[in-house]
Amino acid sequence: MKKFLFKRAISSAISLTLLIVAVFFLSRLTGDPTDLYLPIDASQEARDNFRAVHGLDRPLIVQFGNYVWDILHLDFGDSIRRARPALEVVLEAFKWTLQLALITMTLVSVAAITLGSLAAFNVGGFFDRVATFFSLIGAAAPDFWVAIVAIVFFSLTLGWVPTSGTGTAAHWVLPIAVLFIRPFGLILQVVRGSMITALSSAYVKTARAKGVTPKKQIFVHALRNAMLPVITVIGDQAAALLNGAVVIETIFGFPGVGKLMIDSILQRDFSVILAAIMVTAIAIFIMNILIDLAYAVLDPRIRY
Amino acid sequence: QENDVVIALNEELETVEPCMASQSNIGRVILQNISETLTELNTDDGSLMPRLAESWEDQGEGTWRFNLRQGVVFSDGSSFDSADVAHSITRTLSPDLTCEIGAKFFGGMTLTATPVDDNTIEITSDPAQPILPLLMSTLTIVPSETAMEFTREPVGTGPYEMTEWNVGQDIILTRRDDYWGEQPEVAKATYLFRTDDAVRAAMVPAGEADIVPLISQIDATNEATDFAYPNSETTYLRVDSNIAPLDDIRIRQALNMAVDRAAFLGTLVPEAATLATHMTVPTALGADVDLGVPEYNLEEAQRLVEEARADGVPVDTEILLVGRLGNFPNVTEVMEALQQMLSETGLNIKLEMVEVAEWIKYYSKPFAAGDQPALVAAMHDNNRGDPVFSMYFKYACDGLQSGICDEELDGLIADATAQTGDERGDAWRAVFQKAHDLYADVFLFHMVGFSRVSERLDFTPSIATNSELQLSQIKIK
Amino acid sequence: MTQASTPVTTPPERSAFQTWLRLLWADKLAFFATLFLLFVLACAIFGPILMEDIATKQNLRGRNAAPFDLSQGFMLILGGDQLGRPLLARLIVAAQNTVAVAAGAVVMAMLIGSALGLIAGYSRGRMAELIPRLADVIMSFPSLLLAVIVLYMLDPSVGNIILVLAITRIPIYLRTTRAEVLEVRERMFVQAATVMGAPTPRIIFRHILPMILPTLLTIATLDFSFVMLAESSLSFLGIGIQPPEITWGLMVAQGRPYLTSAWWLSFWPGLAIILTTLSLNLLSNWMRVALDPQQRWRLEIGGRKNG
Amino acid sequence: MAEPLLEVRNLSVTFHTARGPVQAVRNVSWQVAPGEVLAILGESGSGKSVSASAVMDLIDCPPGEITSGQIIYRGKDLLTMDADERREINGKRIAMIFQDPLSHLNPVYSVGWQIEEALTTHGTARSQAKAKTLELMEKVGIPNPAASAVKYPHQFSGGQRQRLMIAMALALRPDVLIADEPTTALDVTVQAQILSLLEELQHETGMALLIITHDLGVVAEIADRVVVMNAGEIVEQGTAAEVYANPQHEYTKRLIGAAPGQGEMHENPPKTDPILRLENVSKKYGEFTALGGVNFDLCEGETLAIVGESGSGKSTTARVLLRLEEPSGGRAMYNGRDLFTLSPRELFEMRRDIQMVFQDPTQSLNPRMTVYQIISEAWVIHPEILPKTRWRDRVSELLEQVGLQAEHAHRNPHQFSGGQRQRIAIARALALEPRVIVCDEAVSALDVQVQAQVIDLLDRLKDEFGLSYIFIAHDLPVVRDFADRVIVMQKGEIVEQGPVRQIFENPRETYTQNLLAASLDPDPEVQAQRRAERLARTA
Ligand SMILES: Nc1ncnc2c1ncn2[C@@H]1O[C@H](COP(=O)(O)OP(=O)(O)OP(=O)(O)O)[C@@H](O)[C@H]1O
Ligand SMILES: Nc1ncnc2c1ncn2[C@@H]1O[C@H](COP(=O)(O)OP(=O)(O)OP(=O)(O)O)[C@@H](O)[C@H]1O
Ligand SMILES: [Mg+2]
Ligand SMILES: [Mg+2]
Repeated sequence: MKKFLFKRAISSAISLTLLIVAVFFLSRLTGDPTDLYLPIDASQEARDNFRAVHGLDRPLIVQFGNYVWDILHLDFGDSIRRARPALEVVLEAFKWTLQLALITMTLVSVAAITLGSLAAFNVGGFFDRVATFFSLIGAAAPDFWVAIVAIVFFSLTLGWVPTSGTGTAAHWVLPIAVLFIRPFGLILQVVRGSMITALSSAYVKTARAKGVTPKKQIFVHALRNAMLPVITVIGDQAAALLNGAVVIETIFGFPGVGKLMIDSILQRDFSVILAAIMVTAIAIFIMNILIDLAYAVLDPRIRY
Repeated sequence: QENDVVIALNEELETVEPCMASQSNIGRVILQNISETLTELNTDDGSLMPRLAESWEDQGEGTWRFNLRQGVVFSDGSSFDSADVAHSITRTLSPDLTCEIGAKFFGGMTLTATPVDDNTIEITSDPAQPILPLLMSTLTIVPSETAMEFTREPVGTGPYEMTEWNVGQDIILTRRDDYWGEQPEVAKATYLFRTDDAVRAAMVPAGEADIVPLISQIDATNEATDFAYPNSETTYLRVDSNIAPLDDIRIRQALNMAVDRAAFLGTLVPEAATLATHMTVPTALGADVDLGVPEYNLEEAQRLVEEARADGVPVDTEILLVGRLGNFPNVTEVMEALQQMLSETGLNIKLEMVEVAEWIKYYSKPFAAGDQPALVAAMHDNNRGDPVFSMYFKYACDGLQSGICDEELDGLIADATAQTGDERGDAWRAVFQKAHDLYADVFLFHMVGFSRVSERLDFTPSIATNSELQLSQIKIK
Repeated sequence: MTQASTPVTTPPERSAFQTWLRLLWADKLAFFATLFLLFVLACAIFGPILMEDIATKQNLRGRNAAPFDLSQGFMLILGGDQLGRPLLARLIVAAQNTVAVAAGAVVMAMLIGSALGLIAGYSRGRMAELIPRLADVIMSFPSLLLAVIVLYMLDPSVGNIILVLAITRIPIYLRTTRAEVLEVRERMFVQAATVMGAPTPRIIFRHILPMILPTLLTIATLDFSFVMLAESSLSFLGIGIQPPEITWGLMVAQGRPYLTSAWWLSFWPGLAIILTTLSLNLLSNWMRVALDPQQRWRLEIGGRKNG
Repeated sequence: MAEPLLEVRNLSVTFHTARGPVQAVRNVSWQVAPGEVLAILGESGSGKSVSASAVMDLIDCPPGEITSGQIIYRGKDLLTMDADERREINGKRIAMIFQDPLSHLNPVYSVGWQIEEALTTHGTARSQAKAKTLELMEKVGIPNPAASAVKYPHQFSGGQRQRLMIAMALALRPDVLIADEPTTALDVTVQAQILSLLEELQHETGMALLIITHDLGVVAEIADRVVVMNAGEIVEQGTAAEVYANPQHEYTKRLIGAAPGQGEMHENPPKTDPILRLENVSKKYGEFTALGGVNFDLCEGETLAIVGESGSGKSTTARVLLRLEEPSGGRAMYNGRDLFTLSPRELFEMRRDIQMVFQDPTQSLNPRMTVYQIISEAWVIHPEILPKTRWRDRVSELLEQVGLQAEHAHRNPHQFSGGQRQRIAIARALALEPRVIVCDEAVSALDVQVQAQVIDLLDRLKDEFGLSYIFIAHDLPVVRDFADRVIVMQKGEIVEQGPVRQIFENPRETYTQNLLAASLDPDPEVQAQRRAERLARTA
């Protein structure tokens, strides 16, 4: 266990380094922020000056050296656009994203696992068909459709919740509801499929022979056996949310990391891109370690 | 609160630095609300009004003297004097700061500010600028203590000060008691940021916002709240006149005739937009409303192309039609329609929609299209009243975005730039005329924007709303 | 030797194809899903040849024509788009790019991802440690940045878009496969195969993969819609497929501003995406049952009842 | 006779399969009274387990279907009862010991938890349940209960798992206990211990016991009455002694005639060169030493039986030998090479030669393959054995040799009975035509008749092709009939080895002597006598 964590920490750190190196060089192949930052009619002089100020005129390898040097001093550089430390900008946004991801994934997991298991209990039954149908439609519908229709209906027509923004708990309702739908559909299907197999195994019969209630047969005996693919997919969906839900953030004016990342990419604000990747990557790496630990906890036959 | 307004902007403010106020999203919050300028452009008639400078006179040799308003205090309590102006100029033009205002309006010139006394200052430009007072309408004044780095707490002489900035969420401006001018009605303004057009528009009926400066044409359906106003943007296709077959004037004429401009109005482009004949807005100096819009005539266009073909012009060369995503509402559809219209002349037009970073490479020299003839769709914004901000870049041989190189045109531009007074207008008119005769571009529209204003307010957006939103002009019903 | 269990009736031998067809017919939803998918496939293959001209014919003055109005000809039954082009024809033509991109990306991601996952899960050597880290890296690499990088350096052709989308989808297959392999490889029948001398590929493909495939298919079918919509957001940022090329995703995205004024612009392509995804999923659910001997009776019985 | 506690009337069960319905149970009726022991004997695949499952409401409907009949418990028909009532009965009133313990234990929960659950489900407090669990585990002979309770099923030996199942079923002292082959994986001493435990319980609570078995010795030892099933029908019933002494039905006669342990023992094993030599092989699971230095030779054409108490490391020896587990030490010389150091390439060659029949047949068959695919896989892997055109015929031939039918080739493993699955596993091992087969309890789930048939087959193959067997078994009569040499294991060590006659007639070690003494005789009369003697001794 300790050995596993140690090994994982090392290999994750190496991955992170590789990731940063790759992003550093690759992102710089996509162009120069100068043209995007300065007005279109800016003189060559102003451009050269801008490059010099932001160190963009130096050879790439020197820039990289400086970057590494700064990072070692815990300085992630300044955002060109925002003229602020990039890490500060990213953490501000990540705070929102993290909350959104945690709340959403918790709700999704609970709902999808419960309903998916119930659907699997009576395959082809009414509940199964209804759950499958609606979850699939939700999962396949374009998210902005759902978002806009929800705003028009719940905010404009009914006036129950604010259209967008942050501030009160009510502001969270729609973004979470819309974010909920796709992972819910996907996870429900994975749970359902995995549970169909688990529910037909012999050990569930043993449970039945013991007089265990159907509820426990499903959620205690079969579910744990069916959980491996489920937590994997939950992890994948959570990672997607941690990387930022761009559409939702855009529509609901949610100051998360997804929109920040997109803007920074489009503006070639490299320090912010790198800081954002670093922060989300660490979050995702930690999550994956937890998931791998969960495998071993869920299934004692898996040992690392 | 009765006297509070909520304004939903389409983009988050990345900084609140006054010297970046020429960026429209920053300008809408800061310009004339927090930071004021020496002069102010009256967008209705193109005249120049006093603001922090009460008057100004040309001293000759590129030097202008400005007499500053007295009794003005900054929101941090310090009083306004000529040292502040001098510092603001240095700061805005400083190479260390790369301010947008400096790069955009003061590129290629050196300004020297010499305070004469506390309330008088002389500003000299090299080379001489006949329109220096107009340029000063862009330069935001900050106190002389302001550090030489981007500030996060803007201080200005305007009627409001920034009291809160929750990054990503909102910015709050509160009315100052010690403003030198008339007390505005609005006491507090909250700025929210919503990128999505439909959501932004919905915020007014939902009661979450009072003013939404930019809504999409499609959402502008409520006459009581939605206002259309010219937004000083002009759309056009820049033609690479140096590359065959576009170097043939018949081809350029054919392109101009092939566009059924009227068909766009009220469909993809708002009804209220007007057909463009030249690069600047109709209220700018020298604007010639009498220039004719090339008439839509497909047969004639086809004939011209055939004629050129007969003369050995390589009309079958693939011509790139480059559009920029998100440039203006419906841009993709407009470009698709243009591609079809232009193709009907018999030319070989290929549409390419690109992201802004790539588009700039097509638009500014050296052109990314290289040897391939290209038509680059662009939208030009000149709300400063004088064509000088446009014409050199767009038409001179060395102009950064110029697709044409014509000696006579170059001469006309140089002449107009140096003129002052009434002759200046005439000189510009000649430039417009020449560009028109050369079919240097395919002009499309002077665009309009839409804003939604809650019925509770008495406020009519105007052309100025594009770059600033003066809270003091908002009245409460 | 006595007869322990006698089949009461011995139905005549049927060809494998007939058997599968019967199993398919037993699940009516899956049957119609298959028909729909075949129809989409036909559109993808023949659509552009047959409809290209109709689909690109603009009519600015007749834009956003409302649906269900036959007075303007059958082609406008689903309405017209922003440029007055018939939506029906555009949907049919767009099927080609859409299917190419979605199927290409999903299939590629699934093949590569599950192959890597199998190696990572089955091998106990260095690969078991390295490959999951690769997934970590891809997972934390913003897909948009990847798209910008790849499509900046290469041009935004269908192939490159498939490449980008496929790469970003690899981790889910990789990780799911790996997790399942970790468990399945411990089962006794895998050991039995080992004892018989089954080479590793056989153990992986014949014994382990079939146990995992249903889960992978479930994910893959739902990924279809995801990839279609992701592709459209790339287009929107200028790094995906660009007009005048069309895909359903792009149509949905372009219709977005009209959601409240001309809903049909994005509704039909959205519906096409939903129906395709739904059909694929119904089919994969059917396959899960049909391929699992312990579940197959569900179809066999149903088939008898209905047949 | 007392009022019956559980009565099955005219029960018929049909399974739907792709090739039409299969009638697994036809018109079966039997009953048990309190305190009574009813044994169901019968051919493997004759519907014994299915009828028991019907009582427990464990038949999946569909694909299974109870087409007729009633199951009456204390005057109430279980088949018409609602689910809640039914649940109250399951586990508490009627409990079942499953035939195949590995698949019936939940792999992801500790065994202690699973036993506890049987108690808590029916209202025992958790703390009490914990103590009770340890007590039960102790009773069924699991070493070190406290430490074992937190282990998972895969960490136990086959016999230990079976005992855990038994503990689970006994937890609530049910009125009726259905024991489906409860002792197939148990060595005779433990078997005796378990049987007396059951008896004890019967005395205490008046429990009715329905025992499904093929072991005539067990029947003789504890059954009051016997029901004989064949092909889904009851062909004969009566008291144990009656049926043994005076079988009426043709099938019963054959069955009793096939009881092992009556034939000639193999004489003077042919002393050939050893083809396999284990030197000091050891295996540790963490701290626990499962094997502590095992040495033995296997000669060509020899049958080497390994007997010994449950959990003594028999299966571990086999698994290590086949490199399914990496050994902790030692060498295994085969053809002059150490099996433990072979490269994957060389291992592949060796795999053809040494085959194994696993102790848990269900788990060792891929559920997604048909029997045809399972058996012919051998030839896919080693194509030189048989040309593809002959596969179909050869599969049919093998199936018939192990007592199945050619048409079974299209079924999937879950459609078979426990014994049938075991035979599929044997057929698979034979398909490869190996030189050594390791049989881990390979015939333990078979009725004596099929058992005899399979053993005959193995014997014949040995003579024809010079096969060698390592035959792990606890069923001493079978060992006696089949083995040339015997190894006795205890606690991971070999305590005695020698020719079969020597071990059976002159056992040196007390452990071996005890083992032999605990062996059961199929004749109820003999068994009754032995019991009386034993009781007298203990009294
Ligand atoms: N799901 C199923 N589908 C089809 N046939 C089945 C199914 N389950 C069991 N059978 C058949 O029912 C018959 C009876 O099986 P059962 O398990 O009751 O046998 P058994 O008497 O317990 O045999 P054994 O002693 O080998 O365990 C067998 O012939 C088996 O092939
Ligand atoms: N994976 C494991 N982890 C820990 N202990 C194990 C594991 N597998 C087996 N054991 C232990 O090793 C010992 C020997 O097991 P093995 O399966 O070889 O017994 P066996 O002689 O075959 O018994 P049986 O006759 O009951 O099948 C047992 O005590 C068992 O608990
Ligand atoms: Mg059985
Ligand atoms: Mg064993």
